[in-house]
Parts: sequence; C-alpha cells; structure tokens
Amino acid sequence: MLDVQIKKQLFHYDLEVDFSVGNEKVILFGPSGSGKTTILDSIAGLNKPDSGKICLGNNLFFDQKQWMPTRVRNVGYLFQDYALFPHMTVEKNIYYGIRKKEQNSAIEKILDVLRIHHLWTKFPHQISGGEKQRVALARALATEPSVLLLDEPLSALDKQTRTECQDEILRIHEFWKIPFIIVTHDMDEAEKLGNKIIFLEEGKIIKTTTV
Amino acid sequence: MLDVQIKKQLFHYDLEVDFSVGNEKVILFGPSGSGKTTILDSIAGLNKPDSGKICLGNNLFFDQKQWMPTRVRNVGYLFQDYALFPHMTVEKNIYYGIRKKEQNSAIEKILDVLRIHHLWTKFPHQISGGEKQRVALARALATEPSVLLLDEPLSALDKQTRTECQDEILRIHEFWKIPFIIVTHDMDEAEKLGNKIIFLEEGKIIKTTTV
Amino acid sequence: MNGVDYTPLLLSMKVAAISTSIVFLTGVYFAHLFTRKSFFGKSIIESFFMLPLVLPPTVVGFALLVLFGKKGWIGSWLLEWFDLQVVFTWIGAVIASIVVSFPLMYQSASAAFSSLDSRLENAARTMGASEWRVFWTVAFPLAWPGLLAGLVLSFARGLGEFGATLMLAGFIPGKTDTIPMAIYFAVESGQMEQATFWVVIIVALGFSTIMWLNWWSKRNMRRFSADKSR
Amino acid sequence: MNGVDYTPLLLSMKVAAISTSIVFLTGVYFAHLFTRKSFFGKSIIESFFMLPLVLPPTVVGFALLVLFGKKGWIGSWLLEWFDLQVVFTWIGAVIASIVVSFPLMYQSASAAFSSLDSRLENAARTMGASEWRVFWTVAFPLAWPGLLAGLVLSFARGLGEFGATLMLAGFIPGKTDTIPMAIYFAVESGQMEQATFWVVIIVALGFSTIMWLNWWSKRNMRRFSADKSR
Amino acid sequence: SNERDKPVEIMISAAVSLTDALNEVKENYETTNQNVQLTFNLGSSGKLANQIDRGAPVDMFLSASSKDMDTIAAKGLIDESTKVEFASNSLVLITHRDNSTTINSFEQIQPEKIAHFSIGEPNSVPVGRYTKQVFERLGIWDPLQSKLVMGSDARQVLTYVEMGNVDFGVVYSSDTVITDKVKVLAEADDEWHESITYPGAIINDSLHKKEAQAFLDYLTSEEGKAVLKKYGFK
Ligand SMILES: Nc1ncnc2c1ncn2[C@@H]1O[C@H](COP(=O)(O)OP(=O)(O)OP(=O)(O)O)[C@@H](O)[C@H]1O
Ligand SMILES: Nc1ncnc2c1ncn2[C@@H]1O[C@H](COP(=O)(O)OP(=O)(O)OP(=O)(O)O)[C@@H](O)[C@H]1O
Ligand code: MOO
Ligand SMILES: [Mg+2]
Ligand SMILES: [Mg+2]
Repeated sequence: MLDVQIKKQLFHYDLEVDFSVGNEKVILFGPSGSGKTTILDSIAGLNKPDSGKICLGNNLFFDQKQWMPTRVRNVGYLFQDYALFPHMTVEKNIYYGIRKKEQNSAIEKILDVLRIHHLWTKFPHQISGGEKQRVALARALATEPSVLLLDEPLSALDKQTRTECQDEILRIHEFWKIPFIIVTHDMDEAEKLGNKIIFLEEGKIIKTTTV
Repeated sequence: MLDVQIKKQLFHYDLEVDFSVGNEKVILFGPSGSGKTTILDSIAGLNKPDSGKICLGNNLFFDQKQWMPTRVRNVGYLFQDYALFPHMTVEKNIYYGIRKKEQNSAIEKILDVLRIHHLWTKFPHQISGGEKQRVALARALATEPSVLLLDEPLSALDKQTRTECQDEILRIHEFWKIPFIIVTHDMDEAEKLGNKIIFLEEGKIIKTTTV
Repeated sequence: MNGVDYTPLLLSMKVAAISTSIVFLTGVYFAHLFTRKSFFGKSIIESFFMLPLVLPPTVVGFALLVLFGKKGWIGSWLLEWFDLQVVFTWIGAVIASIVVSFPLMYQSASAAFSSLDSRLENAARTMGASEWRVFWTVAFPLAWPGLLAGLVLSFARGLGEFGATLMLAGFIPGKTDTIPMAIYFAVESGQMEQATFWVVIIVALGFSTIMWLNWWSKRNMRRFSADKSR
Repeated sequence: MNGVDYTPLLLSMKVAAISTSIVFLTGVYFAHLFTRKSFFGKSIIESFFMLPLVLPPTVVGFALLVLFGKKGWIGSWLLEWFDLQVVFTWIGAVIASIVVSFPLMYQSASAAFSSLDSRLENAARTMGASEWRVFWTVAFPLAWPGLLAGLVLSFARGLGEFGATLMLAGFIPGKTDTIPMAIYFAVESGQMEQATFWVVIIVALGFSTIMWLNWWSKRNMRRFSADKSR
Repeated sequence: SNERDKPVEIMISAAVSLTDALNEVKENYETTNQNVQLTFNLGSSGKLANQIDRGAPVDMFLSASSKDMDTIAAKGLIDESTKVEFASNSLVLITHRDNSTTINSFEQIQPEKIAHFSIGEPNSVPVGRYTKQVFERLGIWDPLQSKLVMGSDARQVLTYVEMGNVDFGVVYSSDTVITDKVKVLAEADDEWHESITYPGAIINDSLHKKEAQAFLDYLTSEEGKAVLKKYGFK
C-alpha cells in the first residue's frame, strides 16, 4: 500500500494531495501543469515536498523528519522526457537497473512486445521519438520495482503500438501486483489501464472514480 | 507549393518519398520510426538526403548540387523534443525568431489561446511537459514562416487544451495560407487538422487520402 | 613598508587585464572554429597550441626573444614598420602572458564547445538566426561554465607569469617589473618581508578577481549554467 | 649527440606520469565533491586551489621547501615516521608537478561537472545505482570532454614544470634532472645544441602523449562526447 | 668503480657558473679516486644557500659569492674551519660581436648614448652586486638607472648581448669563454669592487667530511686550479 500525502508550494498554486494506492493501477488525470509530474517526482524522491508523508507499506519514504534516498526506494520511473543516458546504447540503457541476470526471459518478452530489439546497439540520438519512449518504458519495467511510475508512457506512439503496449502493461501488473501510477491525457487509455482515476486540477484532487 | 522528393538511407530501411504540399495542411501519419521526423528535418535543412530535390515555389532548398542553409529557408519548426533554449525564459524563447515588433498583437492572441502568459518569466526547466510543448508551439508560430512544420505538436496536452490549440492552428492557417505539415498519431486529430493525410510505413508512402 | 613603489601592482593589473582579454577572445574564437571544422592537420595545430605549456617558461621566453628581439623576424619588422619596440617594454610582458595562458583558454573552450547540443543551435537556425547570432545567443551562453574556467585559469596564469616575461620584457624597475618579478627578486635577495608583502598583494588581487568573476557569473549568467533538472 | 645521458627523458616521463595520475584522481574527486556540496568557505578553498597558478613557480618551490624541508612541518614528519626524504629526490619533482598542475585539473573538472544534467543522475538513482555507480557510469562519462581537457593541461604543465621543481628537487644531474632542467642548464652553459636536442625531445614527448590521449579518447569515449543531435 | 665497496657519494651544491669547470674536475678526480662519486646540485648561489638552510642533504657548498656563504655560516650550518677560496673571477664589459663601438674601458661608458644596458640584479645576483659597486665607483650608477635591464643571472645578461637587444652588458670573464657572439671590451679594475671570490666549505651535517675535505683540497691544488683557469677563472 502506497500512501501519498503531499503539500508543496508551486509557482502558481499549492499542490495538496492525499491518496493511497494498493496493488492496483491508479491513473493521474488532469490538465497540463496540474502537478502530475511533481507528484511522481516526490514519490521517486527527486524533489522534497514542503510537508506531508509518503510511505510504501512499512517503508517511510518521506515525512517531516525523515528522507529516504531515491536509490533505496526501489521505484521504476518512466520520465516524461525519457531521460535516457545519451552515452549508452539502448542495450546498456535497458540493462542499467538490472541486478540479477536471471530475469532475462521476462525482459526478452518485454522487448518483443515493445519491438525495440533491432535498436539494440543504437544510441538515443540515433532513434526516433517513439522509439525513445519505448526504450524508456522498457528501462523502467526492467528494474522489477516495488512501485511503478509512468509519466505519459505512450503519448508518442501510434495506435497499434499503443494498444500492444497497454496490454503489456496490464499483463505485467497482473504478474507483479504492485502499485502502478500512470499519467495520461487520453480518457480511453485511462479507462483501459486504470482501476482508479484521480482527477487533478491546479494541484487539488477534484474527483476520484473507480473503473 | 512545396515539392518534396527525398531518398535517404536510414538504419533499417530506405526512406523514399515524393509529395507536394500546396497552401494546405498535410498530415504525416505513420507508426513510430517510419521516417516522419526525418522528412521534416530534411525540409528544415537539418539533415541532407542522399538524393532528391526539395523546393518551395521558386526557392530551391536542396538538390544534387545545391544546398540552402537552414537560416534562409524560413521554416517554422516545432521539434518533437521541443529543443527549447534552456538558458532563456519563456519570453526570450518565443521572441527569439521575431524580426519585426509589429506582429505583437498576433502573438498576443496565440499566447492567450495557448494559455502560457503566466509562464512568461520562467525557464524551461521550471515548467511542465505540456507547458513546454505549448511554448515550443508558440515559438514556431511566432516566426511567421513560409512553411510550418509541426512534429506532434499536441501530444502532451489534455483534451480541452488540445481542442483549443487545434482550433488555433486552423485559424492561423486560414490567415497565413502557407503549407503546413503536421505529424500526429491521433486519427481524429489528423482528420480535423488535415486537408490531406499521407500514410507512411517504413519510409514509403502507402496511401494518400484527401479529407 | 613605507615608501613601497606600487608600479608592480599597476603594471601587473594592466598586463593581466589586457592579456586575459586578448586570450579570451582569440581562445574562444579558435576553439569555436576548430570544434566545428575538421581538416587535415587540425590535431597538429592543436598540439602546437599546447606548446607553451610543455616548455619551461624560460625557454618560451627565449623563443619569444628570438622572434620579437631587435633582430628577430617579427621584432625587426615591427620596429621598421610601426616603430614599435616590444623587448623591454610592458608590451613584451603582455605578449609573454598571452603566449603562456592561451593554451589554458583554448583547451577549456574547446571542451566546452565540443559538448554542446547541436540540436539547440539548429533550432536557432530555423528561426533565421545568423551564425553570429547563433554563436552569441546559444553556443556562447551554453558553453559559459567551461569558458569561465578557461578565463579564470588564463587570468591566474597571466597574472603569475614570470619566466617568459622576465626574458622578453626584462626586469627594469619602475618600468617592466610585474609583481611576480618583484617577489622573485625579493626572495632571491633574502628580503622576506618585501617578498611576503608582494605575495599578499598578488594573492589578494588574484583571489578578489577570481571571486568577482565567479560572483559576476553567478549573477549574470546563472541561467546559463542553470541546473537543468526540475 | 653521442653519449647523451637519457636519464632526463626517463625521469620526466616517470614524474609526469605519476603526478598526472595523482592530479587527475584528486582533481576529479574534489571537483565532483565541491560541485555537489555548498558550504561556508567553499569559494575560499577554491581560490586557494588556484594559488599555485598565481604565484611564480620559484615562490611555490620556496614554499614547498619550507613545508617539505628537513625542518619543515611535513618534511620533518615524513622523515621521522617514514624515513622519507623529499628534498633532492625525484619524489620532490613529483610533488612540485602535482602542486602546479592541480589547479588546471580542478578548474576544468569543476566546470565539466557543473554543467551536467542532474536529471540523468536522478534517473540512475531511481534504478538503484549507488552514488559511486552514478559517478562512474553517468557523471564521469558525461563530463569526459572537460576532464580530458584538464588531463591534457595538467599533463603538459607537469611535464614542463621547472621553477618549483628546481627548488624542491634540486638540479642533480643523473638524479633529479628532468628535461626542462636539462634544457635550462644547457642554455645556461651555452650548449645550444644540447638545449635544442632536449627541446625537440620534450616537444615530441608532449605532442605524442597529447595526441595519443585524444586518439584514445576518440576511440574509447566517442559515445561520451557524441553529438547529441540527430 | 671498485667492485667491493660502493663508492661514497658526495653531494656538492655548486654555483651554476662553475658547471663546465667542475665537470672536468670531476672526471679527473674520479679516475684517481674510485672510492668517491661526486654528485653536483647546481643553481644560483642564493637558491643553493636557501636549500641548505632548509636542510637539504648536502656535503659541500661551492658558492659564487662570499655573501651567500656568510649567510649560512652565520646560521652555523658550515664547518668554518674548512672554508677556503678556491677561485676568483673578474668583471668584463661586453657587447655584441657586430657592434662597432670603439669603447675599450669602463670609464668611457656614456650613459646618455645608451638605450639598454644589462647587468645582474644587484640584490640577488652576485655579478649584479659587483657591477653596481663598479658603477657607483665610476659615478655612472645614477645616470644609467633608466637604462638598466636586470637579469636573474649572468646567463640572461649574456643572452641579451648575444641577441643584440642591449648595447652593453657586464658579466664575469668566465662567462665569455662559452660564447663567440660577444666581444669583451674591457675588464674592470679589481679595486672597484669587493673581490670576486668563490668560497667553498663543508656542511656541518655532512656524513662524509673526510672524503669531502679530500676533494676540496684537490680543488685548491695546482691541478684543480689549472682546470678552473682553463674556464676563465683565476
Ligand atoms: N542518423 C541516423 N542515420 C540513420 N538512421 C537514423 C538516424 N537517426 C534516426 N534513424 C532511424 O530512422 C528511422 C526514422 O526515424 P524518425 O525519427 O524519422 O521516425 P518518426 O517517424 O519520426 O518516428 P516517431 O513517431 O517515433 O518519432 C528510425 O528507425 C531511426 O532509428
Ligand atoms: N521547481 C519548481 N518550483 C515551483 N513550481 C514548479 C517547479 N517546477 C515546475 N513548477 C510548476 O509546477 C506546476 C506543475 O508542474 P508539473 O510538471 O507537475 O505538471 P504536469 O501535471 O506534469 O503537467 P504536464 O501534463 O504538462 O506534464 C507547473 O505549473 C510548473 O510551472
Ligand atoms: O651563483 Mo651565480 O651563477 O653568480 O647566480
Ligand atoms: Mg508532466
Ligand atoms: Mg519523430
């Protein structure tokens, strides 16, 4: 169970949210600039809320007094701007977070679905926008995290690839049973991927629906 | 009239396209990695096709013997990854390509529609993904170009903002009457924005439809 | 310490300021030019730029004397056409400082320009920016941290330059005596008090300038080196 | 040129190699540490690092002699505990080279680290990378062009170092005579042929090493400085 | 060298102006005394004195000026009983070999006709100190002030003259032996300056005083003197 309770002053409004995610798929849905990425960054430990508390089960990620470094939070995070390592090949990027070599077959499956096998030896500046996004998705999935954060994971993909990737995400959740938080702007996608949709506006939760 | 005729060897296939764009809105539609960005880059002069010819009216952009530098091609280009100047405020970014100060009122209108006025003094790393995309769109529109190239201009936006931006793009085309080439993965958007849709696959045009 | 002659201070400031400016401009110019173009013999020229760093300053001074001396190639030419004497004048000190600090500026600037993201320069070009404008509005500000490092290094090196200067400008008290020379001769003649005085002065001058440069850069160029993270 | 004693060549290579390695490691370490932490007095320490660049080498040598001499703080301590004599040994030459070239490495590395995109380091952290791994796999390779510049500069400076070395290591033919000293003393005693010989050797050594470094870097680190454009 | 005992190494800090002479002396000495190896540390006398003051492991100091020897003697660093003057030198007025000047004595120096005159820096370089004494004696120190280019050692003065950048220079007569690009115009009268002597002494901390003394004796013997003379010393 991931409990998130954040207060943080942003430039134009205060972000103030409070929600819990079980081993389910929660969608953050809201207009551009409503604080979605900020929430994911806080969970991953890439920024510090002004106050609040974030914990995953018994693991306290953050509260007034404590701060757990990003490294040990064990989150898988697909960044909105990918943040691929420019000096590493696709292969090195994807294998970066993998500890044990045994999981190879799971990864192979992911690579097949995402269709990025042929990019194996390419560097990020040598591949297309959508290819980058798929590599970033593979990288986030490859770590076998305790929480998965996906910031607009499929926005640069065409319909067909998108559908296949959605199915893969669902399949992986089936398998891992951990909290997924997914940001998307596409209502159809939200309804397909999520158990629960959190509607954000100017940093506040205005509605929560269960699919 | 923009005539594009390109042959270029890519990593996994040969790009080979031939199409013309009048003062209309043409959509490039195709799966991830099918060569859309490569085509826009060639038109903007950011890469050199192996052979072919690109010309806008009487202006020869490129052929076997000639090469017109990017600077004088006068294209407006929204990059897929935005390429905002990280060291300039939103204001400086948008005003970068503006020659005459008179067009201010036209720009004001764009800024209103894109709702980025309040970001005026912020740097790119201080704004959200969707905000970046809108700033990049404003920057491309502000130059008053002879050809407009938009590489997935609205992919990071929520439904409502997206609709408004689509309307603005249509309105601007009404007004400027120049060739627009727009890349999108969303069929609805393609049909709303385009006069003509070019379907690409592995670097070849497989179909062209007129809306 | 009364009756101290302050000419070394003024002279050092003048020499360091002029040579640093020239080195900055030429270093940035060549580094930018060379990172964009590749041609045969480039790495040889680049190694050649490093020469004054590898050779002991006295040898550099000796070579400069051969070039700029009254009978040297450049020296005799300057004398004939411009009636300009370089040896034994403060101009000689400027030349010596330029030569020894140029490699520092060039190498730093070259590294800075080579790690630029050319996508941003291209974005500027699509908006009709001339190469000149692309340079000043995109390449230069984004390369700034590296350029600043080069600036600080070459200023410090130019300020502290001694061996080559002594050779080319000579030690003429009241005319070509920079602070490092004053220190050297004070140490050599065992006048430790005098030496300490000048060490304090040069350290103060060096520190305050470097700190001012850093402060100025933070203030005016903060955004250039802005943390690109959220 | 028969019967030339080649000890200066071997000694210079040894001294330059050891001092460059030490300077590279410590310079990179401190630069990385200091760009991430900010604390009171940081800019003072940073200015302090620049000191050996501002002062004429002879003065640096004098200061080192005071520290490392038999009666100096460090010198007496080294002698007592390790029975290690620094003055008049090749170790003295290494120390002198380290001190004069450290500022070059530090400043270059500092600029390189400060323009890193911390978003990439964060991405590595989310994947469970330790700070050590983040450094070696992300920060170091991405800062490489700047680090290489520092490496080249400090190698060249260390190779050419003369003033401070002369003071600390002395000029003992066959024992502490680096190439720059051999040049200096050949000039001193009017043996121009000998001097030219050594100048050619040091230039060849410097050039070939710098070109080898650049070549090696292009080969092994091409991707690190890869043009980030399409 | 002898196979059985390792030769004793004697570290001698010597004024750089003695380099060539000492190298020849060393060769001669080591062939007859195989139990000794002479190692030189060369530099300007002031630097050498500084190093000895800071505890450099030296057995003998051969200085180019009594002032530097006196400095460390005053600190009790040398064995005063071993101090000897093993050589002396004189000052000469030199110019570039192509210079057509007709001057042939120090008295004929006309400051107003000179653009640049190079001498050693008087406070730190012995040759400069002696030169200053000469000029003061002749009353041309003040009028020459603005013309003086001061070198950090005799070699620099010589270089300026060799390259024709200064009109005249003053160096030791021994310095002119190694170059043919300058001509000697005049030699200064010994009366005009304190005597230019080269004192040598053994350092108190030396571990090889006996062997050092033997070499110092050799240097002052007729055989040693002959070599020094060959290189322009007296
Ligand atoms: N420098 C290059 N040389 C050769 N091939 C390249 C180069 N850069 C990219 N490619 C390849 O060209 C293909 C087309 O890339 P492009 O960016 O044009 O695709 P796209 O249609 O824009 O895709 P997306 O919708 O994912 O952005 C990709 O397979 C890519 O790997
Ligand atoms: N360092 C910062 N300090 C304060 N406010 C910030 C900072 N960085 C970004 N903001 C602001 O926080 C708001 C929320 O940004 P965030 O990136 O979380 O939005 P988002 O919901 O992810 O939007 P999008 O869908 O466009 O990516 C934006 O208005 C942005 O300008
Ligand atoms: O000991 Mo010197 O050679 O007169 O400076
Ligand atoms: Mg976002
Ligand atoms: Mg693309």
